[in-house]
Amino acid sequence: MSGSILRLDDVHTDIGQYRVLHGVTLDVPEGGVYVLLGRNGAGKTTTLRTIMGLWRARAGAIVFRHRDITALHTADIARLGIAYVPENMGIFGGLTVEENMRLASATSRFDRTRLGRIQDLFPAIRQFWDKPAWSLSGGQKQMLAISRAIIEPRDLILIDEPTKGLAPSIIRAMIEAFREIARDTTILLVEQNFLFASSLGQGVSVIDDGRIVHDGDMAALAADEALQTRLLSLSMAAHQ
Amino acid sequence: MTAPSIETRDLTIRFGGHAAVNGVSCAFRPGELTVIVGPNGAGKTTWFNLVSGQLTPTEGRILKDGVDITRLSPSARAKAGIGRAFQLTNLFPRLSVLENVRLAVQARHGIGPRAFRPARAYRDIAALARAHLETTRLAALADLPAAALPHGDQRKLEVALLLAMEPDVFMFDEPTAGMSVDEAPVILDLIAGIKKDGRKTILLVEHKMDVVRALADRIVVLHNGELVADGAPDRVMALPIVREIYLGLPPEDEAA
Amino acid sequence: MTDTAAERDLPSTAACARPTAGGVALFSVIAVIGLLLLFAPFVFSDVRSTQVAARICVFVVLAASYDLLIGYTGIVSFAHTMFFGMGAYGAAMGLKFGGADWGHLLLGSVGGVLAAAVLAVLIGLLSLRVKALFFAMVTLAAGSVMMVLASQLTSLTGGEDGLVYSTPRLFKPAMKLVTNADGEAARLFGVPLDGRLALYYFVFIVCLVVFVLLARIVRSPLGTVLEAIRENELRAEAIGYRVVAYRTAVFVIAAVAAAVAGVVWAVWLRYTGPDTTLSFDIMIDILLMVVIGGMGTMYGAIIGVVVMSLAQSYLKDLMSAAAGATSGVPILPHLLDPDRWPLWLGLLFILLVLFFPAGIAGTLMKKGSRS
Amino acid sequence: MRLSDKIAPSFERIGGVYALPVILMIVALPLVGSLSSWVTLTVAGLAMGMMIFLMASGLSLVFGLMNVLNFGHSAFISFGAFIAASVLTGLSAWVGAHSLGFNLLALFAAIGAASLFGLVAGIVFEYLIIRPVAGDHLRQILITMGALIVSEELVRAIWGDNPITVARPAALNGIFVIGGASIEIYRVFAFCLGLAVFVGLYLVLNRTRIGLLIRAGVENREMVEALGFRIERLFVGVFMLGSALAAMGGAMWAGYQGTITGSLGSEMLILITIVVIIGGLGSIEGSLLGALLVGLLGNYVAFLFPKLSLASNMLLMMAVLLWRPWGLKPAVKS
Repeated sequence: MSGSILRLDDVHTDIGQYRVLHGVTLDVPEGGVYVLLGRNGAGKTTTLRTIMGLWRARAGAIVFRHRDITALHTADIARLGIAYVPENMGIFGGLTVEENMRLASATSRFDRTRLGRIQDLFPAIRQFWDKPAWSLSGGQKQMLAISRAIIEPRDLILIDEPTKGLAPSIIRAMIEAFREIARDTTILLVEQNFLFASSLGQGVSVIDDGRIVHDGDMAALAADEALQTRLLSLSMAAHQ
Repeated sequence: MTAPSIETRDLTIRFGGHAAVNGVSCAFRPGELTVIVGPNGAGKTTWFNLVSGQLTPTEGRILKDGVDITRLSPSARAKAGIGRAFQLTNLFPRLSVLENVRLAVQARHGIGPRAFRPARAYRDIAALARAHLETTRLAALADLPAAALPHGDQRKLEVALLLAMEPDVFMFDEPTAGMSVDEAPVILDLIAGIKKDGRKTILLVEHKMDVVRALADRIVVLHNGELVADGAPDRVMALPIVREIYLGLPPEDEAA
Repeated sequence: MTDTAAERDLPSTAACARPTAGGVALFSVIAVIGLLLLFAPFVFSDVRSTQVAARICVFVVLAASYDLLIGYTGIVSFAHTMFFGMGAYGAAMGLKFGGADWGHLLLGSVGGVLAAAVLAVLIGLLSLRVKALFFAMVTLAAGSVMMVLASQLTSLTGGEDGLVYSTPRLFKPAMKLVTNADGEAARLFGVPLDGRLALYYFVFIVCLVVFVLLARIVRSPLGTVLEAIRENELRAEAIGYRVVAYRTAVFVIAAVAAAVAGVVWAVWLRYTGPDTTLSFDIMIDILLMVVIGGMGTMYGAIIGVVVMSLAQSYLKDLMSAAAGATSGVPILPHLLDPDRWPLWLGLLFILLVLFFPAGIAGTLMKKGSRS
Repeated sequence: MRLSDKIAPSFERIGGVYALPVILMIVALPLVGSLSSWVTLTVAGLAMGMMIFLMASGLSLVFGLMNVLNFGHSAFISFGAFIAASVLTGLSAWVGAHSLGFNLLALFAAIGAASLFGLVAGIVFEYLIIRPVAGDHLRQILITMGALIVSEELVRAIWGDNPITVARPAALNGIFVIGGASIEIYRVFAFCLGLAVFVGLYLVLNRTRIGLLIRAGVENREMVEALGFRIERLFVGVFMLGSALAAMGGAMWAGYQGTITGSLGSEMLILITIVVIIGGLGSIEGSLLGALLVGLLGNYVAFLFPKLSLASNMLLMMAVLLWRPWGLKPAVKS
């Protein structure tokens, strides 16, 4: 671990008249998977969207690699090397899989070896290469969304609940893929599914009611059932 | 055995070449609570949309109490007794909580020839609406605009609308999605209460296995738009094919 | 979450249910306007003012019925003057080609109003099932074709010149409602009880009745359904309301109200032409009145009409004065020419939409609700 | 649908809705009777259609990309026409010269000036009128309607209330005769220009990275930004392009009509509205289809039943709406 790649310092975000984040402070170390856990409505998605500049922080600062990105435009934040996989995956259904991937590559040309690796990771990307993206299944769309995020080398990938609504079999495949991806990039993973999160993450923060209520080591949290119950009053049996 | 209240025969819908629901035939009887499960993209919500009329099938038929309703509009199906709560909260945001429910009561009971009287004058309808708010524990919020409610209460209001429609067939699409642990039981108790009545048919799309175990009389498993299993919970969950696709034991072609 | 975020900033009709200080002020103003209109012939002795009062009555109906569409149901139509014109031309043709009696006035009026209703059903069923934008475009096209037809079918409509006709005897200025000892029209508070007075009260009462009916509709359960359709069309359908049928119905109701206003206007003016009924300028006036008053507030229509009617005469005078004063400056006098009145109207309109989307009534009703 | 089930496959085989203008042309031939009149009418209809396409394409494109219905669009047509007329008057020496080069130069100067105006005014318009009401259709309809009124009054304030005569370059003024059918050169020129613009637009949308971005932006603006693109700049560009095309169409129309009045904008608004409804909102293919149908039908009907010509567009629109409520070729949105 080589210090922090992303730091949120007392970030407050409002959506319309609703105050959603009340001071989120977060320190994501470089490398590996860092998990932001919390039940639905706790402010996880809002945190990611605020980092991406899709919603504006009312107060506080977001620092990426020593650079304050709080007021930057979404597109400029993306160009600093941050990829975002939203909860709804953000697939362009009317475009082909190839066109979806092409948009995400900086020059419209593909790095062949990189693409090959992605296609090995997610065979569906190769299989449906020239098909319109709307014809993919939910799981396949999720894979396309992740492929799109890693077609260029990125420093940080923000992923919002990739397991939502997916069958356990697909989730298991995804764990493998994420381990592979995390070798050369940092992943900030937002999750509600503790089993999935605990099998991937090294560091973890728990958010509730728009505030971080716990920071620490994933292994410690996984071992401490009382802490889990206190922090995450959610149905852990969801995907058993 | 009672006659089925809702039935689909060879129900199919294709988007382009892709069959989202493919030849699904099944029937549901009053007093029965069926949970529909399946991995994401299995066609659960699409099947719901076909039954409640938001989508029109490419092939196949839908019958309500033996009458073909395949070509009816969503509003006509609502009038025929099919009620649906939506997965994503789907309310009238700028109308008050009470008005939201009153609309559903009014749709059910009609306003007859009195259309020109002020809405306040319909005490019977307002009283019914308030009763539904009591049941869903929203009465204190009756005058707030629906948009101002927290997420959990919006989900409850969604269910209150469904109750107010007084349907024969209740369709819930992940009713507790996004609710906190202390809120969800209110909804689950309500569903259990409807079931106790014994005359209603209840269809439930749900992911949470604890909910499935607690409520289901029967489980229908959809996979890739097709019905792959149907039966009593214990039996269905023990079927190899279900373990395979739903629990993902052999890692065969996941993506397809 | 994201979808409703924008809606949350909008004023809530539910929140407006309790009276606010602004609301009280608003209703006092409306009460004063109502009284002034009721006693207009006695308060304003000159013909010109009575003319303004009658115009206000007619346009209140037009604006209120238009608000039923745009404000309550969220339907944008540019065909409102078309229906207004159909009522007017119906009455005009009845009186012109049939004769200046009640029977032919009724025949023509009913014909015009029915034609408007039928056309509204057709347009509604044809295009209300698709997007709001689309409907706006279809009505724009329909309205303009109707205007072309009116100016082309010269034998029926008098073309650009329009139709001039007489009204039933009751409304003729020479008619004496009550005669005094000298055989002249008796006077009440100095106002002769003649046909003119009868005509004004004909206009006032018909408009009042239509307005009250419209106001009752928005307060009835039907009104809530219309708002529900505006808020969330799919859900309204899902709980059992046939959205297309309701939309079509409200479009027909608005069309009939506009056509009735047209009948009244035709009788009052004793003249019907494209410029008095069908023109796009009138459509813009109606739009402006509703936006000024506040969309989705039936009483806002009254405020909007009054403000517009006063501004229209006042601003034109101001403009010609300003044009004279700036005659030395290059383009400015051209912009200030009284004929360029729509330019400033358009600017006002843009500014209102930008900064006061809730209009006068909407803004007032919110005032004091926070404190 | 049930009735047409049998015809549908063969209709799709001959090209589907794209065959409609051709079918219309074929049907019109026996009705018109004389081949030479038919050729003249057809050329006129195609030319008119292409000019209308120029004007309508921007309206449709802007809607498709930004979901903005800009009733103020026809203001650009009106300004384009009047600016072109002024330029042609200013360059009367070139316009009148017996040299094709100078003639064309004058015409291109006029079209260029109009288009340039469209580009520049497009930015201003987008910033002042469109941007503040983004995402709110009701206010969009209202505010753009207001903008149309204002701009039309500005045209009247600048160029006066009386009609203006447009000088048409001498070389394009002529007629050539093929087999008894007389064809105006200007119409051929208008057709070719419109066709070139259509082909260009089509290629940009389907073959370039910008086109890919535009198509992606139509679907999900936010995601395009999260991939690192400043989409509002792209959209401003598209708006400017649409406005410039409208001004270009207006300039061509001025030359075609010979006389223009201050109400040109609102007159054309009705026409392009009908075209966009017939074609289906959001697709340039649809705009082209709609424009050609309106142009052809307008000319045939004006010849066959002069009294009906004004209503023909409306009848066409009603017929199309009954058949396909979303128009012939609407943009596909996910």
